Amino acid sequence: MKNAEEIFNILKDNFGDAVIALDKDTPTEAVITVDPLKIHLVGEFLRTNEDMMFDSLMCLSGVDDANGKKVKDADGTDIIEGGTLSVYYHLHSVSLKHKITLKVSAPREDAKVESVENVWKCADWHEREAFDLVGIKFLNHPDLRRIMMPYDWEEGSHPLRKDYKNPEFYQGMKVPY
Amino acid sequence: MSLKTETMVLNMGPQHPSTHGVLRLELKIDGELVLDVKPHLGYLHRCFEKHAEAMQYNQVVPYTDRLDYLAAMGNNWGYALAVEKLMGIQVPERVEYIRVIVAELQRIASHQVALGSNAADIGAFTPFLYLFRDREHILSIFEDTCGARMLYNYIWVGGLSHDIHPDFVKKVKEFVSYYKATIIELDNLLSYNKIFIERTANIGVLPLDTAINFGASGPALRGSGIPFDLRRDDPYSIYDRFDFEIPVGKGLQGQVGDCWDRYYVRVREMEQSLRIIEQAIDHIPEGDVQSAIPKRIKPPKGTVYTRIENPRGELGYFIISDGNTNPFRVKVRAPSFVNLEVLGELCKGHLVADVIAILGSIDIVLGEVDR
Amino acid sequence: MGLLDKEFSDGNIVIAPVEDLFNWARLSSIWQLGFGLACCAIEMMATSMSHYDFDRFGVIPRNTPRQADAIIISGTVTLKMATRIKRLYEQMPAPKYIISMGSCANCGGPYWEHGYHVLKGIDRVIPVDVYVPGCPPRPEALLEGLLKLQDKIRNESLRKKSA
Amino acid sequence: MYQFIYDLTGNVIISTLVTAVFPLVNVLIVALIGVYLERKISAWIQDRVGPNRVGPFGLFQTVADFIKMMQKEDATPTDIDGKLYNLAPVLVFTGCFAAYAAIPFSSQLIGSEVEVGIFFILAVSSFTVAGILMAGWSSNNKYALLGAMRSAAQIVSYEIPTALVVLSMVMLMGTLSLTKISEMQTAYFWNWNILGGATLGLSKFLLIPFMIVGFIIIFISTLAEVNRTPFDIPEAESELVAGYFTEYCGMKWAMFMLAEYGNMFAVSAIVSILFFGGYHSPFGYLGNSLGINWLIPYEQAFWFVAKGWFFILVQMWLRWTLPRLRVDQLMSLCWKYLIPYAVVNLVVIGIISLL
Repeated sequence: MKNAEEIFNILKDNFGDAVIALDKDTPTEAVITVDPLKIHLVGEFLRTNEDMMFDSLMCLSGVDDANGKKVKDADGTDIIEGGTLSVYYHLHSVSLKHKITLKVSAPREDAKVESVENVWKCADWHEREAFDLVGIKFLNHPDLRRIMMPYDWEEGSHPLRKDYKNPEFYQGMKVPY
Repeated sequence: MSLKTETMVLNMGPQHPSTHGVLRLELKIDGELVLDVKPHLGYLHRCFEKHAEAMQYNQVVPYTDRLDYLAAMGNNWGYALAVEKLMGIQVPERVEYIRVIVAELQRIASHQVALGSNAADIGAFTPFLYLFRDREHILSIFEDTCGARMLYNYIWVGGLSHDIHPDFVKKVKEFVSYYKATIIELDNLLSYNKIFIERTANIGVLPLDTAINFGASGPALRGSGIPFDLRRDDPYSIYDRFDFEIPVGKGLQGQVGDCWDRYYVRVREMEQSLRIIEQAIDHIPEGDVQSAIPKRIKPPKGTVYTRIENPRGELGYFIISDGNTNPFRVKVRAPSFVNLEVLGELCKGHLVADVIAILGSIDIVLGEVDR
Repeated sequence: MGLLDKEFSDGNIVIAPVEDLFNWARLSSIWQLGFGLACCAIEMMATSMSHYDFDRFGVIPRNTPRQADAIIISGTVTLKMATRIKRLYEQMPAPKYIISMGSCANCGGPYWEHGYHVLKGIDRVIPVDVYVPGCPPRPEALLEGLLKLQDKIRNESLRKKSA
Repeated sequence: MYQFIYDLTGNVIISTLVTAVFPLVNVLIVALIGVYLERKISAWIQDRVGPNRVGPFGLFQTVADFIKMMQKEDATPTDIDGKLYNLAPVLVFTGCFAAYAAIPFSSQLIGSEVEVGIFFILAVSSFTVAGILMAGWSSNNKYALLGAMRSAAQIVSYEIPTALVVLSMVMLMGTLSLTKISEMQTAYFWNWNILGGATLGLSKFLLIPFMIVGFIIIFISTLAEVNRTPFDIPEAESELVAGYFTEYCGMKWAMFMLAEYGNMFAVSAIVSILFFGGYHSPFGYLGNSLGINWLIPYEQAFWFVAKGWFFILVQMWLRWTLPRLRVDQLMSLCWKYLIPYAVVNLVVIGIISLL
């Protein structure tokens, strides 16, 4: 059983700059921010280290932070430029019964995060979902395809982004009400 | 002389009697032997997360009903619990007791459908109908309570939408005593049926480390032999007050973690739920169920992840609040979605008929897989 | 064609009883395509079960569209699924009927506004005979929908449809 | 029966036609009543009501189904093998229909009194396999193909234990004629083969246990031959959608259905002829005691039909109670258990009959 601060310190000792910050201000749970290109190493360490034993990835969520500039593009529709997309990892240890939340952020235009699929197998579909709905690219993922939306859905169109615009038609079917 | 053989790709679903909805499985088969299973999801992707971002906190509750539509109470509760945690609301005792009772009733109703459809997939159609017949009793209790048979919108943030019906306690007691006897009928008809055991024992064995690494939860994990139940291991609400056992797969008919174990864990879980209901039903305190409902739900900035033990496993809600009246992001960690991932692993080397049995024993609800 | 059309233009002593017999057979044995989409599918199943018993009306589920007469669209139709449903509908032999069960199948239901992947009403893809409102409709409502469909079939005609 | 009508009309063609129509009508009636009973019985087992809106007690349900199926569009999928696709239901139905020709409903009521009756039935009912394979292959549907392959393997395998049991009975009775087999188990149930046959003596009592084993083997294997649960693997609804007739609709599908219910009655008839005295009444005839001779064939027909339906009811009862076996378990049941037991049974019955 370790609390977030202890885990953060251990990670800081082992990974140095790759572990960026500990955010304790949130009312309910502390969040450790990690470098998106090192997350698989951190994950592997957390899973195998004897003090950690985070053998279960409860949840992996892709989030559009929408912290960029709101601008109008050529057609006059609102889009967001700049800012970040984030991925939250909720880890849990079945044997030691402690929990921790990791977070990585990557620039919105070209969000690349290392895949943790070979650390926790269940990340596979979660990552495909985050790719499908938010548009985060997971490096070294074995099969990064759309999962919820049809495979022939418009390229680069990710519905859970805050500036998502719905197409008028899909295969001849009217989409809006 | 050598014969040239080819593998065949068989598309099972989206319209197939045993895919429990609109799942599509792409089976690569050699004769009847399954070489590879690729599930294709998304045929019921109803954009829950987009809706949650567009609605106010209390307006999201009806949408949570429609995730796992066989266990709508649990979905309501998980969401309400997450928002309550974010806002720091303490709900009254009466509400806690009622929530526990309806959630356990819901667990029974949900397992009834799960067991029934598992049996029907294997070819025993009659137990399916018997289980649905008993499920109607629970649905009528819920109907008295909140006016809906399936999608209740009952557990609200900070309370309940209605107080219980005056007959609630009496009806629940009647049901508990009726159903305790009826479970034995199920055991006799199905659980120890020789053909049923032949079809499920030693099929789709899920080893414990694989189960944990794949994030399996609920009966799928407990069937592999670990007593991991969030009601006990990460207690929420008032579950620490009740005395109940956590059934695990013991490999009574074959290896630990086979389809029969997962099936049997569900049967025994129904008994334990009855036990919890029995302990809770006489102690519902008096009070107002709506006293803690906030007038305006506007949680502080922050993130919260709560999880509860839904009939299918660990149901998690990850909510990011930006301090507005709408959630900034709601992500549902749906147990079926994660449990389904392990299907490809389980089916390799079995026959086509086993795929159906394994899928039935994992027990998925597509509304929750696709959200 | 013209001659025969005129001959059969109104109730004919030969045609009328045959028509009645055929309509009676059709409405008495509506075999549904056994397939469910979402929440409503559970209520549809409950309708076939002991309490409500669809079989009383001669409705039994057939799993292949080739042997089905009616398709009950029970639940939310997504864009990904809509193309498949259209295909299933086309595989069914005529005469075929559609019952749209639940608000989602009728018009998109609660997903009408933000459902970027939800088809707002199955009638955008295939023709619907009976709409059953509700979210989800109770089994009684579905039975009522079936009775309405039977009423519709009762008044069908063998003759060329006028409109 | 042919002789009777020939005597009446003196015309070969008319008497042949009339004799041929009789089994057809019989198959139709069996299917109509069978489907209705199946639905009613499943409903009673499952705590339901079953069809009750179409006619009194839903009696006209299957009639309505039948008329409806006649007016369905004959939708044929593209890319099928047209000739085989159209021939398959006919062939399956023919196999079932032809078997009825040799079944003695009473001492008078028999389509054709062939001397090799049981052999004939075993032979023509194998048409079904060819028909099913054709249906599965020509449909160009993977589920249908899988179902057909399963079915072919199943029916061919289960014909062996059936044939072995039939062989032991033939050996015991010394005849292939179904009428003679029935005739030898004279009225009164203690003369039936299941209770050792009509000849008294030590062998009668020695035979009883082996007769029961033989009966169980033939009942299980005929259950498998007509594709009923727990052996309904070829059309396993929850696995293969509808098995080999997935792509069939309307009347072509109805022919498969007719053949299925027709076969159910045919195999029940064979079982009752071999073991339960065929058309003989269990407790003597009313016609004998009243001295009305013309009554006896009617009584016999009644008893025969009653026995047949009894076994159909048992088949239905099993269907709505048991789960379904898997295809490999089905084969191992046949090859590892039924066939060895049937062989041993054959040998033992042979030895006993020598005593």
